Amino acid sequence: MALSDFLLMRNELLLTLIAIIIVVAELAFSPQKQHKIVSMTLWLFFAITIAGFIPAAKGVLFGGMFHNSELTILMKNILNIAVLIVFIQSYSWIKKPENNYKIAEYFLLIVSTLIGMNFMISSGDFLMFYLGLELATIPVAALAAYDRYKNKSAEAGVKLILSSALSSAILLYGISMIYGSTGSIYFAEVVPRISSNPLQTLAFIFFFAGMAFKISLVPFHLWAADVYEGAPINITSYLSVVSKGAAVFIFTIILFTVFSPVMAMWKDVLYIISILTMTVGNLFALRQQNMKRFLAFSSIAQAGFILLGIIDGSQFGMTSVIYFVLIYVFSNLGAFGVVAAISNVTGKETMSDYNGFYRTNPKLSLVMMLSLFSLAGIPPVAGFFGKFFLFASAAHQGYYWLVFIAVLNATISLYYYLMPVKAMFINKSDSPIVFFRSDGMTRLGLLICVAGMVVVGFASAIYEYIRMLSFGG
Amino acid sequence: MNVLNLFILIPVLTMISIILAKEIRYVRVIAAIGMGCQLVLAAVLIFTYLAIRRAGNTDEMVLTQTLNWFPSLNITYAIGVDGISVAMIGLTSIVIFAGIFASWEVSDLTKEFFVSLILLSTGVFGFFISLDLFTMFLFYEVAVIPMYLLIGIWGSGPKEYSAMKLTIMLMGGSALLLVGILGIYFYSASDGGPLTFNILQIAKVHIPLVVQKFFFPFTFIGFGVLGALFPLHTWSPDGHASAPTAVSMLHAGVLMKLGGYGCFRIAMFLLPEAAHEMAWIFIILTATSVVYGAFGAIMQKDLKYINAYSSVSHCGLVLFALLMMNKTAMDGAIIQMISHGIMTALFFALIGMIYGRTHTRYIDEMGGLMKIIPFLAVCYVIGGLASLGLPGFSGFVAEMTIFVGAFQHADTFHRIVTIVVCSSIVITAVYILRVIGILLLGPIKNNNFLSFKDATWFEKISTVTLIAGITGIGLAPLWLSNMISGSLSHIIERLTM
Amino acid sequence: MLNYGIPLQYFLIVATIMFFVGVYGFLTRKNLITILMSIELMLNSVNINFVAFNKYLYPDKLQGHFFALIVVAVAAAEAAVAIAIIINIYRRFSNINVEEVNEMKY
Amino acid sequence: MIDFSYTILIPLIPFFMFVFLGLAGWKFKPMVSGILGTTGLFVAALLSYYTAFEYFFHTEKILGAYQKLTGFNTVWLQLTDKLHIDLGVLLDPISVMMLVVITTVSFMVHLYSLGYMKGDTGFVRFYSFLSLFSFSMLGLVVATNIFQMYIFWELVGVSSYLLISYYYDKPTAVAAGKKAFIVTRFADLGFLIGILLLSWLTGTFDFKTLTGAHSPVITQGAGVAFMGLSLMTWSLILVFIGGAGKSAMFPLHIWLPDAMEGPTPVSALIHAATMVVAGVYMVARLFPIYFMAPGAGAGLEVVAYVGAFTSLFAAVIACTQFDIKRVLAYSTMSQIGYMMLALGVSGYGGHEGLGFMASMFHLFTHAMFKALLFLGAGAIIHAVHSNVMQDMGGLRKYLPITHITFLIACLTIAGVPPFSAFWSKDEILAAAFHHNKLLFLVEYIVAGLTAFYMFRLYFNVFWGKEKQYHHTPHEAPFTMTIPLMILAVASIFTGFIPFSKLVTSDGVAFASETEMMIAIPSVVIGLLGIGIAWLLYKKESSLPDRIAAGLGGFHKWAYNKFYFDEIYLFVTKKLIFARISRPIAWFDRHIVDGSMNGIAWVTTTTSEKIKGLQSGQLQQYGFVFISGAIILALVFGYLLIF
Amino acid sequence: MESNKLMFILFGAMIIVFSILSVTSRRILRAAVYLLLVLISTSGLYFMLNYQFLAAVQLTLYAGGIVVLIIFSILLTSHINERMESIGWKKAAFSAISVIIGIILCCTTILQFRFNASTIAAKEINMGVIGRELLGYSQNGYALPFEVISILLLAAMVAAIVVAKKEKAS
Repeated sequence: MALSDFLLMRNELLLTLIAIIIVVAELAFSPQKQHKIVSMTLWLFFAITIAGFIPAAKGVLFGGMFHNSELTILMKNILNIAVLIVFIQSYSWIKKPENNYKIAEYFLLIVSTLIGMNFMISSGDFLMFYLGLELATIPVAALAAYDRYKNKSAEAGVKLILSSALSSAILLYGISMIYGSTGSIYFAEVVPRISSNPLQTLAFIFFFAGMAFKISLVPFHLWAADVYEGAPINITSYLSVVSKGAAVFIFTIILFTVFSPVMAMWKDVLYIISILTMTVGNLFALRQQNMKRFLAFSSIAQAGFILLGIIDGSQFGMTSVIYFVLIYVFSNLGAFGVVAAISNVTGKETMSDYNGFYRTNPKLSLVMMLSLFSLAGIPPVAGFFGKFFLFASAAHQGYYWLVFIAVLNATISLYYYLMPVKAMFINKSDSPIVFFRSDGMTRLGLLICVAGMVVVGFASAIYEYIRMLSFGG
Repeated sequence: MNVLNLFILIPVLTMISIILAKEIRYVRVIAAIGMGCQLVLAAVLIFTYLAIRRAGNTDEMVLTQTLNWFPSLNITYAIGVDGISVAMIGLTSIVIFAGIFASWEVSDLTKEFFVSLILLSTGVFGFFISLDLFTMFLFYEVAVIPMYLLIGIWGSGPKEYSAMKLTIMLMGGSALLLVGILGIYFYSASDGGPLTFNILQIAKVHIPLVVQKFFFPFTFIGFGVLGALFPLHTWSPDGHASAPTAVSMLHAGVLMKLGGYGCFRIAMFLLPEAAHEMAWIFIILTATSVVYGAFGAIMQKDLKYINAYSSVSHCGLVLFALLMMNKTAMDGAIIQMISHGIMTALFFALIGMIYGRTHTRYIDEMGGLMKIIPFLAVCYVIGGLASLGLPGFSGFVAEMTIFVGAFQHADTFHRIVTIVVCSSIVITAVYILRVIGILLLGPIKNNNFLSFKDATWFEKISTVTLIAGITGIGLAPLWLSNMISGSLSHIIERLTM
Repeated sequence: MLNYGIPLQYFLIVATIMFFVGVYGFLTRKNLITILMSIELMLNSVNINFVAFNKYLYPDKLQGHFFALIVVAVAAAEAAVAIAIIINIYRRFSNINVEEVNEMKY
Repeated sequence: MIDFSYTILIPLIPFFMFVFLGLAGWKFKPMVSGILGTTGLFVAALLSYYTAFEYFFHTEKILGAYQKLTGFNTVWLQLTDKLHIDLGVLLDPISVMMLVVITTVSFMVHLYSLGYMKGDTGFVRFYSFLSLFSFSMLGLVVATNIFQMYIFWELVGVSSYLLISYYYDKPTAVAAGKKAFIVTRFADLGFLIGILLLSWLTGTFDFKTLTGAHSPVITQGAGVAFMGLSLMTWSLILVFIGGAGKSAMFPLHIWLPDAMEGPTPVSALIHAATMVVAGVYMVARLFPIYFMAPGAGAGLEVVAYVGAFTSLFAAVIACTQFDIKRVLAYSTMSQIGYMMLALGVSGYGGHEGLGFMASMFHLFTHAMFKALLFLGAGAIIHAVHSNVMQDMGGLRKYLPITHITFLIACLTIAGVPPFSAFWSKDEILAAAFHHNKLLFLVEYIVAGLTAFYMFRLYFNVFWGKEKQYHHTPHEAPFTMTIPLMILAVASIFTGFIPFSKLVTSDGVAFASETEMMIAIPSVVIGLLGIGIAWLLYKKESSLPDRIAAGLGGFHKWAYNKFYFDEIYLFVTKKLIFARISRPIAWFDRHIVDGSMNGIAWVTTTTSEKIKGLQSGQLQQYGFVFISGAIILALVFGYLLIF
Repeated sequence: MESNKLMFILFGAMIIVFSILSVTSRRILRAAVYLLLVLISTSGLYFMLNYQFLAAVQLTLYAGGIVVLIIFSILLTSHINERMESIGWKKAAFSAISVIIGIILCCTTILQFRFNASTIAAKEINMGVIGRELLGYSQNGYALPFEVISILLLAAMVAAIVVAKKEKAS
């Protein structure tokens, strides 16, 4: 292997490097100075995010186990940006004294899961895919249980690790059948041998169930709400954005490549699942009072919308999916960022606590409103564009009734996205959350989100760029 | 630069200036100046347009400009106007101008109020100048959503409920619309060309009838919800009742017109054959709307409800006339949109002003206002007379054009329905006179009312602007009618293809 | 020569039964640790699949073999984290009954 | 040819007066505004006289017929290629005659009101509305096309509304205005539909085209279409409904008596002399098509019978009323019934068009004497501050001028020669006699009734016992008495105008002579009516009451106007409001809106119901997960085959 | 041949029986022991298939490592003689139905599918081959997974620590 081969893996390698630096730093810094790791990691990660944009060659490594292309780089960059925002947003939270002794672990675990995701996205065979998936999941369970002294956090941890183990077992069973029926674990070799016989269908469904778990599609979503609610907010936002985003990426890629011979079948599967997901996600979101749980169900419903793009199975569909995920990163992180900011200062997470919030904290409220509008798909923020293209993708295949159901669901979703807006702007409160000044990092994080939400929509160049890189199944 | 861009640019700049304004009292001045510019600009546009037409330009759209936006999907920022959109822009600028003055005294969160209001108008302006389905849809949603906050924050009564209902129903409508738009887009290549969102290009394409029939209901009902199509009008009474003055004005005056405009500019123009085949269903619905809305208004006790039902009736007439699909009726429909827009804005402005004094909107609790606040009362009477279609006001022009046009239809069904619809002029008279009788005339019911002051200067500006609009069109309708019907010929041509 | 007189399907059926017995355990056991044990059963059964396929059908490569190997390692990692979390649960809830770990619902 | 384009000024002057007084009138002293308005009308009246003079005596006749001249015309609104609404001035004998009538009476009323309305708070408003009315009425009569007529038709309606509701703090006045507007509006609906039908059939609004004697359009829509009548006939009947509403024909008459709530000069101008005859004018305007359209004869029959019935009906009621303005109102209805009847029985061209001529003639004379009656009544009311006969008596001493002029008017209406109405009524009776004996009989009886109720009124007010007055009644100021005198003179002498030379159905003059066969009996029955009234009411006696009691139910019935108000009230309040409107309002709130809310309710309820799915139990999650996967595998592996 | 069959029947039966016992036994420690037996039987199968290395790994890592870990944690969290409460019949029934359907579904599907028995010569398996492949970086080399799993193990270690470790005095 030449040096240039390593350059193909630069993102993974750099992340590993960071992981090592963090480990070393933890050992090197005295307990009182552990918090320095925070800024250090931030800067390092910032550097990596920037480095991600350096053009890289296309290539295949390890006999096909590792693929690198502009598309995967794009996906990784999106994830990097998301993680960077998460890091920025968790700045003030992680610096709290009660977290002081586990700062390094926090970053290390997130970075290692990110490594997992990167490998997963770049994987060229089921083994790497599986490994990446596990690497992206197992440490997150620990992160969910990060607040060890909170029952809910512990509960979130156990629910996540056990359900993910179940799902990965099912997924593995599916993979084993695929291996058995095709004789290879390499994607490239599997493709020509895939057809829609019952065994492979069964294998696909089991595989799909495992993936659906990660993306939190109904009926494989039940863990999500509880875990999202119990985990510390920044972990929740990481889970709902980065984890889900990465899973969506690889899911799309695998469907479009490996399972392209049975596209007709998986389109039907997705048809049903997307309707279920949107509807159930929405119906549950309607009633939520806890903001995190609320956003959890909202992100379940969003996953249903994402399927509309995947179902297209063409270049257009993939473009829409990636574009939407990019927008979703900003929107969801914006919303979570505000929830986190409020929670960090006041510890309040219930919707009724937000009553009258605009009158005391107008800026945060506006960010929240924009984020929610973006999630709901209301112009002029980017969510509108994202949703529109997703709907267009499904329509592209002639699934007009699906689009119809989806837009009706979008309308329902608008209802609950307006609930926090109503709380903040319309409802009056005797004891509103008092004015507070969030720290610079929080504001920076939110600023990036807002900028992202505004720019990504109108800047069609981004869309066109993604389209150039996307491919159809 | 294309003058049309200014219609978006000015509101945006106004919004920015408002946000940057240091003191609250500057806010409304800035808003007034901005929207004043908009009004002047609209006048300029009308003259420009007429000059262009006089110069012999017979293009379907003039002042066009196209910028590629999402090239791979052929989404463009395409703008352009014909006589109809020019007229609608004129309407919008009048109403928003009056609206600013009608909300001069908003004291709670003033900045936010004006920003939302102007954002709404931006959406409306954008909608009317767009030639691209995508941007049109975008502006449409921009116009609808500030409504939620405007009603929710500054409204009265069960405002949260109404705001939510209105938003959800309108967004439900736009959900249908979205399906329609996507359908049109993906079949815009039926003749082998590229997929396109551009209305003018789609209009050249022949979309298969089966497809048209599938998407026409989506599109038409989608816009119809906003145009208060029976039975999807119920957001309107609640929404209007709870909305603050300027919002009711803009909503009933302008936003509901988006529905009518969209119905023919998109649903009927782009799907003409389906429009022909399916019109009868909607004709029955709209005719029901007209009569039903009017009857509904008779027994209401709340001023805003009366006006809301009256809007249902009048907007039903708009859609009804559009569905008649001949030049005269459609011409009437457009005039009716403008006429009703100004008229109902006037009503809502006055209701707001009266409410601001009496703090009630129940007509039973008021009486004899003519003696106390003669200026407003007279304006109300004028509005009422315009509403019941008195000659000399715009309502008459519109209604008569519609009736005559609709009656020219060769089909007996259409003529019979027209006669049914005509009966609304009597019912309208009943509820208008009932209100005037109870509210303004008769003895003074409540002695506390004696202390009221008549209209302030800004209220006068607001109402006089609107009345000028009503009577202007009412007395000299020919130029407007010609401007509109000139542009209609392209549409009629396609509809009768 | 290769089938040792036993059809491949037998292996697969044994593995499948084992897998679903594991599932049954996951669905019914109350103790979190026993649930974890059920998961181990499932993973183990998948390994039998991989190995059997490898041996019977594609003996020229060792893909299934290595897959199984990696799965074992992953299972170990998973078990480690899971047990850590379960112990944490024990500290918080003073028991590890899965039915009582339901503070969050609806 | 004489250029008549200046005639546009006749309606425009009042219009500018209206706008000017409406916007700026409150800046002057009230009297200044009043005088301004009056002056405007005076100028308009002079212009009208000039126009009449020029038209009747200086224009060229073609084949001896007065032509329809267009003084001014402009396209106001282009509707279709063929149909356009024009605004303009059409001059022909009837419109010119109407110009004279309207401006004259209007000027009189303006003048009269300077005194009558003096000191009223809404003085300026009153004058601006009067100007508005004059403008509208003038616009109506000079309409070049049926749509212009409709436009001004609506405008007179609204001016009438505004003036009836003039005392707007009086609930009865407000209600009366509303009633007047809505009833006429309802009738206008018929008019509008009639116009639509007519224009659809003929492709034109234009009167010249529509009523040209040999116009091809007349034969359009001849086929029997609906209920045995042709479409054309239906359209004409519908148009007539509009006219019937405005002219208070049975059964759309109910608004007129109530309209007396308005100031008396208004009653004189609008509800006696001008607006209420608009229906007659309209039928006259469309007379050729009524007469000539194939199968349209039925339309004229309707006109005739409605007219006849109304005249009898109203006359009977008038005999029982005590409010002097109401008596006059019913009298007006009765007289308009005459005019309608005359049109209904008329033929076309030359002597055949006697009814037409008579109708117009009577319209003219009626305008004069009825305006006089109302203004006289106004003077009486002005003096005693009451409308009711029982409060009056012996007023002849206090109000000499009023008394004399009122007496002249009463004699006129009673058809006593040589007062004007004798001539016109005589022509009508003659026309009816030649056409239909039954109708003639009815009208003959009505003539007697008319004389009776008018003199009942006269004797009750000016003779009989003096009542206790709050202050001594005094004669009205000269601004009021001058119009009375002028109109009295007009009432006496207008009968001598040779109408058959000027205003005829086809514009061609013909010779008409008084038919003694008819004239003498009609005078006799008139005198008989007067005589009975003299017997009954000259002195206060209980005789009338006894007669009333003798008539029993019938009197009560008539006294209560045959309960028509109650029927209308029932239809509107009980049927339309309670059975249609209220249910619709309810339906909208509860069913339509309810179903929208229902959708929301279903959504939230479903949301509540399925919350058990998310039970917080890890194993349930697992169960759903596994079952989901198995079901999907079953469905896609076996049930759906690809 | 016969011995092979016999061994398979033995191991297969052991696997099935012990797994069922393992998920039904109400004594938790016994359940762990049954699990251990299942794992050992599985390694027996591997031996039978000539995958000695894997079998060894299975024994050491799985049986030796994981089960011991589990037993430790059982000791930490439960009393040895504690009998678990019986499970509700509803839950058991539903789960059983679902599981049985799953088994039937999977088995029929597997039995339907025609696996093409390989005719290619089996690859010689010895430690050398395994070692080379494990560190190979071309096709069918597993260096990358091998490295990644080390990250995974590191992460899992840290994860376990972060959840379990006590707060330092601060």
